[in-house]
Amino acid sequence: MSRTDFGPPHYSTLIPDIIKENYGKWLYHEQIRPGVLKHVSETGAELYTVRVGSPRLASIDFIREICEIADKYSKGHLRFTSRHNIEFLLDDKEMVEPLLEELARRGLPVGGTGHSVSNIVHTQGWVHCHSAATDASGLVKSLMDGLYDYFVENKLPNMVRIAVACCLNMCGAVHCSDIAIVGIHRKPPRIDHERLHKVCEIPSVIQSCPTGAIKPNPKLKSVDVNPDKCMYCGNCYTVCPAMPIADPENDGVAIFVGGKVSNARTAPKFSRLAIPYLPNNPPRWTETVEAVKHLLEVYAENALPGERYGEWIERIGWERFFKLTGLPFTEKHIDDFIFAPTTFRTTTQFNW
Amino acid sequence: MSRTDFGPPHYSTLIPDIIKENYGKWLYHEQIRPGVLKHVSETGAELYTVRVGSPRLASIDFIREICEIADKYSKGHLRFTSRHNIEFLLDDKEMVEPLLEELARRGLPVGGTGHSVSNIVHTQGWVHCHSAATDASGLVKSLMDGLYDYFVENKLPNMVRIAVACCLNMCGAVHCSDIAIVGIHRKPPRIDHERLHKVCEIPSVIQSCPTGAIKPNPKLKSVDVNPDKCMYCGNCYTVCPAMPIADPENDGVAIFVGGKVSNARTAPKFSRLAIPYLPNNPPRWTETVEAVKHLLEVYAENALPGERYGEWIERIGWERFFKLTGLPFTEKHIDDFIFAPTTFRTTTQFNW
Amino acid sequence: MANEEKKTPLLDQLEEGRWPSFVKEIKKAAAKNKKAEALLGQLELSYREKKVHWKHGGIVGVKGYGGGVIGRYSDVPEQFPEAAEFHTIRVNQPAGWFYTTEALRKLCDIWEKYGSGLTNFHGSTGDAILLGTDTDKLQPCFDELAEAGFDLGGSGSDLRTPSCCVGPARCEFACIDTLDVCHEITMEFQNELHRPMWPYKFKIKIAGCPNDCVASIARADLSVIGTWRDAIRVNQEEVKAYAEAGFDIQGLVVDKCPKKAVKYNAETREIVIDNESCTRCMHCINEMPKALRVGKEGGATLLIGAKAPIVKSAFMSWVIIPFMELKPPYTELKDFIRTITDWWDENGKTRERIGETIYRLGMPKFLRDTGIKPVPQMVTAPRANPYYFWYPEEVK
Amino acid sequence: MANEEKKTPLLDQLEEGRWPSFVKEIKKAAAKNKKAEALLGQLELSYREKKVHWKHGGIVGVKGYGGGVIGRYSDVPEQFPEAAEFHTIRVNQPAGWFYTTEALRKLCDIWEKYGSGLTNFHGSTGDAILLGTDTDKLQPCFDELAEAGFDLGGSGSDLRTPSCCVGPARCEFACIDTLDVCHEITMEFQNELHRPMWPYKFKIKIAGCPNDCVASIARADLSVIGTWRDAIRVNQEEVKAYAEAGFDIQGLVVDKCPKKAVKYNAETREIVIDNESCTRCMHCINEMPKALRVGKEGGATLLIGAKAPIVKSAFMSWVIIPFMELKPPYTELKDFIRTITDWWDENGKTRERIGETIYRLGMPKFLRDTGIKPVPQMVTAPRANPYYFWYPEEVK
Ligand code: SRM
Ligand code: SRM
Ligand code: SRM
Ligand code: SRM
Ligand code: SF4
Ligand code: SF4
Ligand code: SF4
Ligand code: SF4
Ligand code: SF4
Ligand code: SF4
Ligand code: SF4
Ligand code: SF4
Repeated sequence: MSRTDFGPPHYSTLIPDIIKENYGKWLYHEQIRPGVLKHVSETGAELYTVRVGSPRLASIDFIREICEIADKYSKGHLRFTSRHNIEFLLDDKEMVEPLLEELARRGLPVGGTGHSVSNIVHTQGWVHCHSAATDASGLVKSLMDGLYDYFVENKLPNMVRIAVACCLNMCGAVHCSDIAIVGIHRKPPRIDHERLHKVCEIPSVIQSCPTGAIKPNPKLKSVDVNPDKCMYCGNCYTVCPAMPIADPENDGVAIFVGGKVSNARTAPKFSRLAIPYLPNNPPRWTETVEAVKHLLEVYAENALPGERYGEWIERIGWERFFKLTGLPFTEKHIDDFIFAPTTFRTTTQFNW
Repeated sequence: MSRTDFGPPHYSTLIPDIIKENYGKWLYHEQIRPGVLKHVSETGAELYTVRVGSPRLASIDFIREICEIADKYSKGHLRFTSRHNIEFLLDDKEMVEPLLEELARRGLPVGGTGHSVSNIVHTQGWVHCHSAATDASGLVKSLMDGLYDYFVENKLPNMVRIAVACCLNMCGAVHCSDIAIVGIHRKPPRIDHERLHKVCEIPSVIQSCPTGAIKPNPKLKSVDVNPDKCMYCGNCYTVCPAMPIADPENDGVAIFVGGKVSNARTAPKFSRLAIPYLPNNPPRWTETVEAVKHLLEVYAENALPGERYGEWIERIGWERFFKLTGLPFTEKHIDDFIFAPTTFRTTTQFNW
Repeated sequence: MANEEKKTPLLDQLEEGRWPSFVKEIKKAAAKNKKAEALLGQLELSYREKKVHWKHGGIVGVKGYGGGVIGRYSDVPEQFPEAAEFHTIRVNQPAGWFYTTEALRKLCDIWEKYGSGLTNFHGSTGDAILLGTDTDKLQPCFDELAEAGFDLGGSGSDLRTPSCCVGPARCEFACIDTLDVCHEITMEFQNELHRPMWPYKFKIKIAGCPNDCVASIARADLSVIGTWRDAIRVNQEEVKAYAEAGFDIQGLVVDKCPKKAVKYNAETREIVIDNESCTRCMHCINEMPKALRVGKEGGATLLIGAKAPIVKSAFMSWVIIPFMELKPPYTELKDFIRTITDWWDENGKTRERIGETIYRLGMPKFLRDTGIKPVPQMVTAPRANPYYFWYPEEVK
Repeated sequence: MANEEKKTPLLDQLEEGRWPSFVKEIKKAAAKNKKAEALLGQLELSYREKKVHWKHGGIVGVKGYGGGVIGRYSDVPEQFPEAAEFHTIRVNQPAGWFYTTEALRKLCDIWEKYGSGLTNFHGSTGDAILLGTDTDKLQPCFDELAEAGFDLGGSGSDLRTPSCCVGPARCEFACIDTLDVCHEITMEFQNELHRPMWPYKFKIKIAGCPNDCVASIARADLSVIGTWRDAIRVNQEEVKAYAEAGFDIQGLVVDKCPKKAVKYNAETREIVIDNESCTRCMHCINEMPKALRVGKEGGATLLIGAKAPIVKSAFMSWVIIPFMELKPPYTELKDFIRTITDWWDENGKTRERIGETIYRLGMPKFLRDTGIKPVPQMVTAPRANPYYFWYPEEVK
């Protein structure tokens, strides 16, 4: 047995010299162009960061490729961002242009800073998770192809954070994103009564259901699902493989909008349902890409400079959001879970 | 058997001529002085309203007294307001002063309009309800004596609506008042096991408990209360007389602040806990009167013109409200019921 | 006199002070009436012991009615035999609480004959409350009330007495005829008002404009609140007059408009309102009633669900119908009331208010069952969770 | 080539377009590795059938660890035998995701030897994820990782790999040393990180300032967010420079301050900040980083409870400690983590996140049990319902 519990490498062994020297001394920054940041230190030192879009699902070839680039331009140092972009950290201004040229040659997109759409935080999907109601990688690739210009340019009122989660477990933590795409099921799980008592603990299965839709079926030593109460979250399947819920005909995605995480100006916000369902349409998820583009365009046209998606909607009101986007407002948009009453309008203040 | 279902007298038989003639034609109003309103009609007609504080719990002598006044000054017409004040409706400006003099002679307070404390909406209390944790009439009388100047003058930033409910049933509908006073219990109900099964339906008793504190006790054909889960709401007592909860030593009142009903500027708001407990101290509830006065004074000193109580607090933040009032903030102020998480602060935005 | 004072030393202290004293009222009644005298004594006992001395009400009433009377019994009848029974009669007030002295005197005369002589003008639902009589007086008392034209209000699991603000009778802000709506609805639902038949109580309050002077949004299962669909009417001459009078239009009106929908040009002294952004909060109109008026196309927003905290928490009413025209005979409103109460009657549990039933079963189900169209005005924001339902016809 | 293209006609379409293609990545790996090739095939099947082809993970791992590996099995192993087992290894990333090419290459070399050659840089909790290996490769792979200095991250009901924003390494806004806090906490809680022992997972994310560039308030059971206690530092010379450059200070900064705490004098071109009203939202600083700086007295706000929607709804973290100084060795923070996780361990049900336990048992109980002092900063508003508890020592 090898040693254990030694933890990750210490960051100080990995950061470039310029950062070591200016650690905690940064004074201000500028965006030189989309994807390129300049940070200036109290010492006068200047650090240039070039941000590059990553597929996240990367082969070791890809990692080696970026290592090659880092060796050439940033003294063998690089980092990844919290949204999975790659950042080359340059202490030499002169290397910025050559690096940009090289990246262009290699077809690697530079951007994601400032008022852009940055990389989409996402999850495993059909690539690696049993739970997925949609694929994540394919959806993200299709989306980013469609939104490419928004990544490499700064043409939005503020940053727009998009996230994808392939099931309601929401590993993409999409619930506070400007635009959130979530894989959903639309039919109750199917129960394999034969197998259930062998592989699942019935009390945990029952407890797993947020709406209390699962009741014991003592006769079959199994459980039953009340189809009127089930809202297809799949949590029973998470705890019990004998309750498969994936359904090619009916699975798809939902789109939520208006969330944010930063405390800038307004408090963090949850994303809210905009489009209850779009079909899974691999490999290009055309409807979803079009819908997201449309959501972005309406925002870009109507929000004031600096307004985040949710700030814009709050200013104009949801009734106008649905009008401007032309999206239908349905009963599905109205909450009926625990905190529902706190989302109901308890004022006569609204627009027509 | 006399006739049934004939309904209340038709309003048209009760309104004065000037109102009949100008019904729906009113153009604007002015407050001539606190307690006196002038409404001007499209027809040019002028209606003078004189608002008078009422004890609400009134003898027929009192009603006859105000009838006498109405006959003399307002052609035999009067009305009551939604806060139980009396309004004399005069079509003759010349009668206003004499009326005011007469009211002064009779010791009836004129006020309650504009930026005042109007009459306190309240409930039965020990006068007439089995459920009361405090008296309403005595509390209100003591409060209005203490706040008298705020009734007859306009010296507040905006209206302040005070309400009293003698138990958590909240017949005074205090839950959206600028200042709300609620009678509370502080110990679980005592169970009369002998009597319970005779006078109560056990399933309804169990269902009545908001926190699920009541469990059946099949042995005694009765129920048990889990003292850790009981928060003394008294609803079990409402449905079951064998669970008395009144307790002279521990009953008292709580004070909530910052609610409103109007849609003016901000949406209606719930009142929020400010003071978890003050003792029942009849006949004058000194602590409560002092607390309410204090709450009013801090508001009067600090709010901007036109700001309602809750609007003021929202602007400055609850942390400053507690600082300015000097009230202790305790764990009791933090919600732990169904919607609790929606009241927790999910932002780093706050003041020290 | 000295003797009497000793009887109620605590209550006596409440005769002092500038606010009208309910103790004086009880004493006035007590001077002529034994029940009132007993009440005084029992109340003094409560003050002394800090404890209520009433028992749960039993079922008492008048013939043909299931509600309108609250039975009340003393738990110390041996001490105060005259208060042993102390029922109240809820008299349905006239819309807007308008009275002639003639009508009021009739009420007083009847109550002098059959009751304690004590009243509440009014109860917090809106009724005129006659406070304290015996079981055997209920019927004769009601008979005389009926003769005088006064019917009972609601109690128990029925429609409670609707009430309304003064509205067009005296208020320039009224967007609907609150008195007429209140009266007509009261008349239409006499059966529901007088015969408890529902899971629990159901209250209706009607306000003429969003100022909501009857607190309907906080206190009525159905809140009817006047509003308008067109533009705020501006009288620029009067705007100038306000400005000339030194009124701070910018600070007190423009800056406080929640939607930044008021623009004031300090040079021309004119106001422009962006009626598309305005959410009709009333603030600017409240501040400048001579210059600004509500729109001409009046109607009401209908909201559902307000109630006190027990069991699930206090609710305020929720927007269900953003706009309904309200013209006599108010058929649409009456049908709406039937639709929602029928749904509730079918789906509600005992002692569950309509708002609680909607909460338990979900607004989407409520809308689906009743055929009411979902609109964004119903919510401050759409749901944040992904827990919604699909119906068989929507999936493959 | 023509042949190969036919094999994955759907995925091939994802090689097109300007954004880097994960399909190209899988193909690159597939060219050298059978597992990656199998993955490609199975994924194409999923695309064709619109259906996932993985089964629930079984318990697999390496010696001495209870987490760090996610077991994964194909449900079509007959079709794709090489994908029959396809486990992932979570490698604890260095704080701030800084790497040298040397370190990265080591990882690649090891993964070339033992795995599919596919990775995620990074997983959404923060780990470097090595995607796809067989059960029997886990131990040797880890042994080599360990040798190269890379430990496992978290999985299962344990402390998940903490992560942090770039902080003082490259950001002028950092109020705390995010990297050091992250590393030190990770080291302190190695046992909790590697051996699932709690009711459910527990995540920590550390952001240097309220911009929260690691989304900790949405995604971490414990969110540590930098802030300051003193005043925003203003450089008036730079304010003037912004003004001269034509930057709209009034419109973009002053008017957008949520607390109206910024005053700008257009004549003197100076800014005054009312630091008592400021809630440190960062907006003005974000807009004018050259002129405005966070305060000097840095520390962190600690918030608890964020999580995804299942079961009770998504939560964002709740303020629990408005301000904690964070200086090495971070004893106070470590103690705090122990206090709250101990409480949760004692009180939480299986598969209940700490936020859910607090919700179920009530924040007041949580505070009482842990001895954390209630302060108004914990709530946006005090409770509206009157349902609070009294303890025996508080009543008679
Ligand atoms: C590199 C990164 C931190 C890291 O450790 O990896 C980072 C770096 C910076 N962030 Fe960030 N943020 C990063 C993720 C985030 C996130 C988290 C996320 O997206 O999941 C947020 C919260 C997003 C949200 O609210 O939903 C975030 C909200 C901000 C904000 C707030 C903007 C707002 O108005 O709400 C600022 C301030 C600003 O942009 O003016 C900011 C500002 C900055 C600055 C300017 C800070 C500085 O002075 O260096 C950095 C460059 C910003 C840029 O991209 O233009 N950063 N930033 C992350 C880059 C992610 C990426 O690849 O795109
Ligand atoms: C790999 C990763 C997604 C990714 O592609 O990045 C992931 C993958 C899985 N997550 Fe996750 N979660 C991942 C980050 C998250 C996040 C985001 C975060 O940590 O910031 C969340 C939302 C935040 C949160 O924790 O609530 C998240 C919320 C869940 C949940 C729901 C937990 C809940 O309390 O509601 C589950 C369900 C469960 O635990 O059974 C889950 C379960 C899973 C499982 C283990 C599926 C399962 O039930 O067995 C997935 C394994 C997929 C696979 O085979 O590779 N994952 N998971 C992320 C971890 C990578 C890493 O270590 O860096
Ligand atoms: C007479 C009465 C209606 C009735 O049918 O009885 C009434 C009458 C008027 N109200 Fe009211 N309101 C009356 C109860 C209410 C209530 C209900 C309550 O108190 O329970 C409210 C909601 C209170 C709340 O929000 O908590 C109410 C909120 C308003 C407002 C909104 C003020 C605000 O800024 O929030 C206005 C507008 C104003 O005052 O500028 C208003 C304005 C008015 C006007 C000016 C309307 C008009 O043009 O005639 C009337 C004279 C006001 C005055 O007193 O200065 N009235 N008003 C009620 C008098 C009660 C009393 O005796 O004091
Ligand atoms: C008389 C009155 C208080 C007053 O002094 O004005 C009153 C008195 C009683 N209310 Fe009430 N409620 C009165 C208005 C209200 C209001 C306010 C309103 O209607 O605007 C409310 C809050 C709004 C609401 O309906 O939620 C109110 C919420 C309750 C509740 C709690 C209902 C709930 O769903 O939570 C109860 C408990 C019950 O129904 O068992 C209740 C029960 C009672 C009972 C019948 C006590 C009982 O459980 O038997 C009280 C009889 C007292 C007595 O002996 O006279 N009363 N009650 C009000 C009726 C007078 C009238 O008809 O005009
Ligand atoms: S979101 Fe769901 S399907 Fe996607 S990785 Fe997480 S658990 Fe798996
Ligand atoms: S899918 Fe979700 S809602 Fe449906 S039975 Fe399973 S756990 Fe319950
Ligand atoms: S608030 Fe309670 S005690 Fe007071 S009248 Fe209503 S039910 Fe009775
Ligand atoms: S008083 Fe309220 S909380 Fe306590 S047992 Fe009775 S119903 Fe339950
Ligand atoms: S609610 Fe509106 S219409 Fe009715 S009295 Fe109040 S201000 Fe006038
Ligand atoms: S009514 Fe209210 S929202 Fe409309 S313009 Fe006037 S102040 Fe603004
Ligand atoms: S959270 Fe603050 S300190 Fe950290 S990178 Fe973002 S802006 Fe900088
Ligand atoms: S940090 Fe935010 S709240 Fe503070 S002054 Fe700047 S903009 Fe205003």
